[in-house]
Amino acid sequence: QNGASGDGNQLQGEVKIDGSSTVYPIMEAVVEEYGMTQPEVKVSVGSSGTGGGFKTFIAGETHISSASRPIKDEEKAKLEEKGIEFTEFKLANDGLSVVVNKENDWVDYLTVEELAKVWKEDGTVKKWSDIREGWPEEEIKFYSPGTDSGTFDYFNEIILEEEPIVKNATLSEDDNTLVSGVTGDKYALGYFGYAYFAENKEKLKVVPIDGGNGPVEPTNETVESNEYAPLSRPLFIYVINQAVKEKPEVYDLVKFTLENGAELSEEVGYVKLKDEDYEEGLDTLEGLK
Amino acid sequence: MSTTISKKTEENLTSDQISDPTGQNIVYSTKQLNLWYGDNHALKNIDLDIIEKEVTAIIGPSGCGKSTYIKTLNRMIELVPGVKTSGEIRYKGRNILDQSYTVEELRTKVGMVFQKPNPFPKSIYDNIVYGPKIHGIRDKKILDEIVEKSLRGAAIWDEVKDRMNQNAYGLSGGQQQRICIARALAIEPDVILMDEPTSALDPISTLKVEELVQELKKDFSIIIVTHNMQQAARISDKTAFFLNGEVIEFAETDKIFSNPSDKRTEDYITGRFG
Amino acid sequence: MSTTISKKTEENLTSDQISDPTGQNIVYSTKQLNLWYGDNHALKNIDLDIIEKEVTAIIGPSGCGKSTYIKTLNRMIELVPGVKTSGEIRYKGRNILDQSYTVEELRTKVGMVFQKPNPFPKSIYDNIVYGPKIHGIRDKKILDEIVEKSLRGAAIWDEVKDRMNQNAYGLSGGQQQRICIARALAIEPDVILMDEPTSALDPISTLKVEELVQELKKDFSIIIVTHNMQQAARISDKTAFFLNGEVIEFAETDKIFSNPSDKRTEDYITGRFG
Amino acid sequence: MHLIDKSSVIKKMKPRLLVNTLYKTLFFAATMFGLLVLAVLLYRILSQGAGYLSFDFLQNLPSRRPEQAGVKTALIGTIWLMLVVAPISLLFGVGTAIYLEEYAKKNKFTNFILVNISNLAGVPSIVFGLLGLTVFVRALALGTSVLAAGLTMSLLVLPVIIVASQEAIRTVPKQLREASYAMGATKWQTIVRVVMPAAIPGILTGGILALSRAIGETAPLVVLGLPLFLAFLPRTVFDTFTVLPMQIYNWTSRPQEEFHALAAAGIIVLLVLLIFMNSIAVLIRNKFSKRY
Amino acid sequence: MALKKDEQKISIQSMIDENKQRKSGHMFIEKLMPILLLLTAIVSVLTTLGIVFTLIFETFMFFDRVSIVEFLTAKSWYPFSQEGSYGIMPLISGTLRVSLIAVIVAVPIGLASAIYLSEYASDKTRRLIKPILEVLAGIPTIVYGFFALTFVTPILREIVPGLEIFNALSPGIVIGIMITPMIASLSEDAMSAVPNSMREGALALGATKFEVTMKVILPAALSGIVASIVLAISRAIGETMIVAVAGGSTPNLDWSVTGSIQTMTAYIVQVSTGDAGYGTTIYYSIYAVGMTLFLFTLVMNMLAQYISRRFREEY
Ligand SMILES: Nc1ncnc2c1ncn2[C@@H]1O[C@H](COP(=O)(O)OP(=O)(O)OP(=O)(O)O)[C@@H](O)[C@H]1O
Ligand SMILES: Nc1ncnc2c1ncn2[C@@H]1O[C@H](COP(=O)(O)OP(=O)(O)OP(=O)(O)O)[C@@H](O)[C@H]1O
Ligand SMILES: [Mg+2]
Ligand SMILES: [Mg+2]
Ligand SMILES: O=P([O-])([O-])[O-]
Repeated sequence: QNGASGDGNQLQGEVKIDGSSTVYPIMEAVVEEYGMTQPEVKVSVGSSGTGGGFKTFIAGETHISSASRPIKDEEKAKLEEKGIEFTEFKLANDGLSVVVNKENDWVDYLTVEELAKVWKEDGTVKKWSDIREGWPEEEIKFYSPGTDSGTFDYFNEIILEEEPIVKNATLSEDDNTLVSGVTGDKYALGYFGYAYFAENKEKLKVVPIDGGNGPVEPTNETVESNEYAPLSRPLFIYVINQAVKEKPEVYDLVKFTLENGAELSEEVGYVKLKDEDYEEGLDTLEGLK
Repeated sequence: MSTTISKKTEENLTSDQISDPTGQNIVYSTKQLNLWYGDNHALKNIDLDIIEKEVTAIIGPSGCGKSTYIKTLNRMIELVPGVKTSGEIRYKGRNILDQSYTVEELRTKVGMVFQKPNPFPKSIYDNIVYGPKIHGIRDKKILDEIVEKSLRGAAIWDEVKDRMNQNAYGLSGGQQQRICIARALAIEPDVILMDEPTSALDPISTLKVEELVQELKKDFSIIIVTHNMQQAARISDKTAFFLNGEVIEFAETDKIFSNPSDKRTEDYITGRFG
Repeated sequence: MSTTISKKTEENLTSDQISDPTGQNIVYSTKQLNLWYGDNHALKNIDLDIIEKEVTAIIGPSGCGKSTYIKTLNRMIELVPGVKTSGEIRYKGRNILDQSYTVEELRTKVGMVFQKPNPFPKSIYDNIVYGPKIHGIRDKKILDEIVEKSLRGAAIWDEVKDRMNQNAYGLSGGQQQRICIARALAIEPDVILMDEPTSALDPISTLKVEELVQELKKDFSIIIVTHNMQQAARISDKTAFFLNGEVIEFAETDKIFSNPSDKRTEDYITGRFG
Repeated sequence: MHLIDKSSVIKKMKPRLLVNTLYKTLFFAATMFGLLVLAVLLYRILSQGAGYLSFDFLQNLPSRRPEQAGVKTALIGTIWLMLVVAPISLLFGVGTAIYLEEYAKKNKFTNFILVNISNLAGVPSIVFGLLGLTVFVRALALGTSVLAAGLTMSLLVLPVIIVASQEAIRTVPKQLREASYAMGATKWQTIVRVVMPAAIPGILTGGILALSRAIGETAPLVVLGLPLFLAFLPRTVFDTFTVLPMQIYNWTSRPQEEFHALAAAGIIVLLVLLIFMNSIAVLIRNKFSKRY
Repeated sequence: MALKKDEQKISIQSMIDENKQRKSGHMFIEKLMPILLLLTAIVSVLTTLGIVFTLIFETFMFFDRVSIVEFLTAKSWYPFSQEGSYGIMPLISGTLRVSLIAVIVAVPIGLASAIYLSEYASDKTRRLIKPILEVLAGIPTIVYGFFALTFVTPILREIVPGLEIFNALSPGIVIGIMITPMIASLSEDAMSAVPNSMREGALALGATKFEVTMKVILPAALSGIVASIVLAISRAIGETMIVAVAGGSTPNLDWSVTGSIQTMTAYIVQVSTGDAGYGTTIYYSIYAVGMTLFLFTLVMNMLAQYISRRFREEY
């Protein structure tokens, strides 16, 4: 499957990627596979979160920025201001997963309203019993991706509706921290990208979400069909046009990413796009060259 | 003070004393004592009886084993790793080299004064009460009494009585040495061991300590190591001459210095070696 | 011995030497030298003329300023912080205390041997060539020659010629000291200063060094500090007696030891103090 | 006349001896506790990581699949870091030590430098990271390069090297210096030819210890922002890179057990490297110790 | 021999004289070197200045956005929430809790080890054990962090009810273990420096070893011991990776040690591993926190130096 990018000729150079920690597992897989076909191309991958990634993208420090939300207008404006042209590629679908500890035997599902109520800051100490009667009278420990993350932005928009998140939530750009936190804490409640749940299925319990049509659990099918609403969302990479044009290795890497995106995103636990979406992306890419 | 002595002697007659043939009480009876530092045979077949309430001087050239012997008497020698002994030293009848003899108990009966004054870096008062305190005496009044008595006994009371709470390090070397003697007196030992107690002192301080030793022998048995033959002649009753780890001659001091029976003793005393 | 001297004297008359009234060449002429360590007045109005190709001994009790004086002759004294001097020391006519006189130059002409043998922790060979090398001599052949000549000069060639590359620390104290002498000879100085060069050596090594000094004086002017009066008497031509930083007497060695003109010299020599 | 009741003294002897024995046992146990922890720690890490340890582990690039992951980039990166830190820190460290021991006069300024050095030794390493981030990464625009990290680490270990070198120079006997001066050698000649050769074992020992500190440090590098995932090797000092502790940290922070085992395997590699370096230090110390 | 020597004598001294021409070069080096060396010595001063200026400058940028009063007095630290709340106290509280636990672990064990090594152990034992203990101090802290998270925490959770996966207890204990050898080693040095005559003096009075240690050795070595403890505390305060890995990232202002906490150092790591978006308030906040940390450790270090200098015992 790698043949397409190889062309037999060895490329050299440096590609810098930063951005979404949600997308990070895909990019990590892509870069690892890519390294086997083009060992001379030096690719570094950061995971500063979508917002943080865009900051370095704007500063011209990276060639590719991954994102778990579409680019914001103000970010676009800054890029335009600097005269940087860029292109958006869709890479995979994600079901933002709400998780609790394995030992949590009381939560069967949560409604969007319940999520909103419990995650919003209102000056009180949140207990499980505040959500539904009969649940333990224990303080909830919140674990959330950091405010620079696309995941947070998405959650903020859909669930919190731009109101402040509970103050004592543990916020971390590093999803591994969140996984460890929820794994180790019986009264924890957290959310993050589907891949992190998929990778740690045995340790975590995912909470079905009722968005109005009954509780739905995030799975490949429910995410792809958008049945898992409202927490399904697409994942992106953004590429600087000029880099594609001037650096064959950037072009080659993006091509490789799109060609292998379906397989690799499934492998790390996300849901692939439709085949024609990838075809479309590859066409766009050719247009940039 | 002399009254005290005679009283004491009487008291002690009733205790577990052993007498030598001439009827004097023997404090320490050393028999066939051998000592090795690793492979170094430092004491060889030492036989020596130390009489109570006498000053016994030990003389001999450097390295002959004087310090080693005196340190064996209160088992301080055990601090040196790799020391082995054979033979016995009977202190009032019991063999102190026997491991069942607790050193701590032995050392409450046998005080020691060292070559270099080694007061603790504490106040004069605390230096003196250190011994009584570790032995469980807490009563402030008794402690005060002990301090005064010991300092008087060491002939330094008048010099320090007004600065009990000053650090002992502020004193001169000679004063420090007398503080160390007072410290040893404070636990009322029977024997006082002194290893060249004046060699770090100036002549005047030396004289004071020598006078003090004369005074102390009324109450204590004293064993003193010295390099200074004049000193041995001046202050001791008996003198033992050590050479290469052996006792060459042990006799009345007068005899040793006027009419030694061994040629080597004579050579040493007349300064032909050492 | 006297013939050697006279011969040398004749030869040297052509060089930049200054002569004393008796016609001998003066290497060092010290005039009204005073030296202070901080406030400690260690040398007081020293006047001393050192004659070429003689052995001049400096004796005196501990602390009298012997080392201080000899270290002033090659300005090693400057290593001690806070030293002040006044007066002058003329080496072949020029005042070495003058700061325009470079010490490095002075020290290539004035070698020094110390109390404790202090070879470098290098091979014997490297010890000897150290001096020539730092003065820019790199030619291996010349260096080899220098090594042999210096070691022969220091009477140690035969003992070490087969182990040139061994560390000098493997040698005995006496051998080390002769290595140090050889090291000093390697840059062929005019004068050799020796500060108690035998005091750390055993009697046999001492003898060897003494013989060596006798041999060396054919070629070098030697100033030697010693505690050992017999040594001074044995090997020196002139002797200076220092006391409390002053030169009490300076004369022919024979005269100093047989017929000193100062009472204090006599007292010292007969062992009445020091 | 007797103020001390001998019989009570004897009576109190037993409990005192008992207390002594008791505490001796306690003190011994405490000492053993430290050793025990060390043993447990090593055992844990060995048993956890041994499974992943193989020649491939040293040769493989990092991977998202634990079985395929290796420490090559990190190991090579660590070596790069050493190559930068060793010369820089030795140059400045030894230079400072020579200055302080041989040239500096006893005055306020020298004292200031000394106090400064001992304070610097106590500054937390993460603060050095902030310094490096501001000065090297940003102001000098070196990025997260080997050079930026190397400079930061050099400053971090500088006090260690200075103090060790001072110690080494100080133990060179005065007599050796005097011997050299007496031959007409200048001060610098004496330093180069006599003092330095004699001090070098001590300096090297200190240098190696400082280097081991440098390759074990994580915090400053985290602050500099070394990348998380790196599948290539640096070619020049201006390339970005990663080091063993960073790789270990990365694996540690992942929730899956497999990565923890990988972290343990990485730790074994790091510890072996450290043990290797320290044995060299010990060898040097033993070979050259106390020759005068 | 004498004759030959005379011939050569001229040659060597004259060779030396010839070489003297090059001496001017030597003299130049001689003058230059101290200056160069002084410059290297200045590097350490510059480093300190660099640290201080970096911290001060960026901290000022921070106080441009967040008032210093809030920084010092606010009781919560929520830099990631929308309105942001920047009160350093929770971070200081986290730091102090962890350090306190470390000290509680390290001081008794470290002192006991020091006493054992200096007073009870034979020379051979000491020479064997001391370096092994010091190995503990040389182990990279990331290793300890890993150990705390994967070994100590699970064990503690069996024992301590309600202990969360990230907590103050586990990293505190592990930091304690890490600084134990520092206390043991430095205190042992201080105790060994007490002259033997002091021990002998006390032993000769019939004191047991324990009594000698408590009443004579410890008081005499006190300044060294206290200095070692202060230094160790400074180390604990500045320790980073152990708390970053095992301590969690929840700044809170209470005295609980069972829950997730955040220390000053762990906060800096959190921001650094995530996104230190250059120029944001969060970016500057790590300098303000770094400054606080620096001041804390500086005070401790100065204190340690002061103690060991001021109270140096004269025996
Ligand atoms: N700690 C030790 N370890 C090994 N050997 C020792 C030790 N102390 C003393 N010796 C050896 O034991 C012998 C006797 O020594 P000791 O100190 O008893 O002599 P001394 O008569 O007191 O000499 P001085 O007059 O110099 O004090 C000497 O040969 C000495 O080298
Ligand atoms: N470095 C120094 N600093 C201060 N005073 C010193 C120093 N060296 C020597 N002195 C003092 O200068 C005086 C002369 O000392 P010097 O070493 O020259 O005596 P010396 O005759 O060589 O004695 P010795 O025979 O003991 O070697 C002494 O009073 C000594 O205390
Ligand atoms: Mg002795
Ligand atoms: Mg002298
Ligand atoms: O890391 P994010 O994908 O949540 O931006």
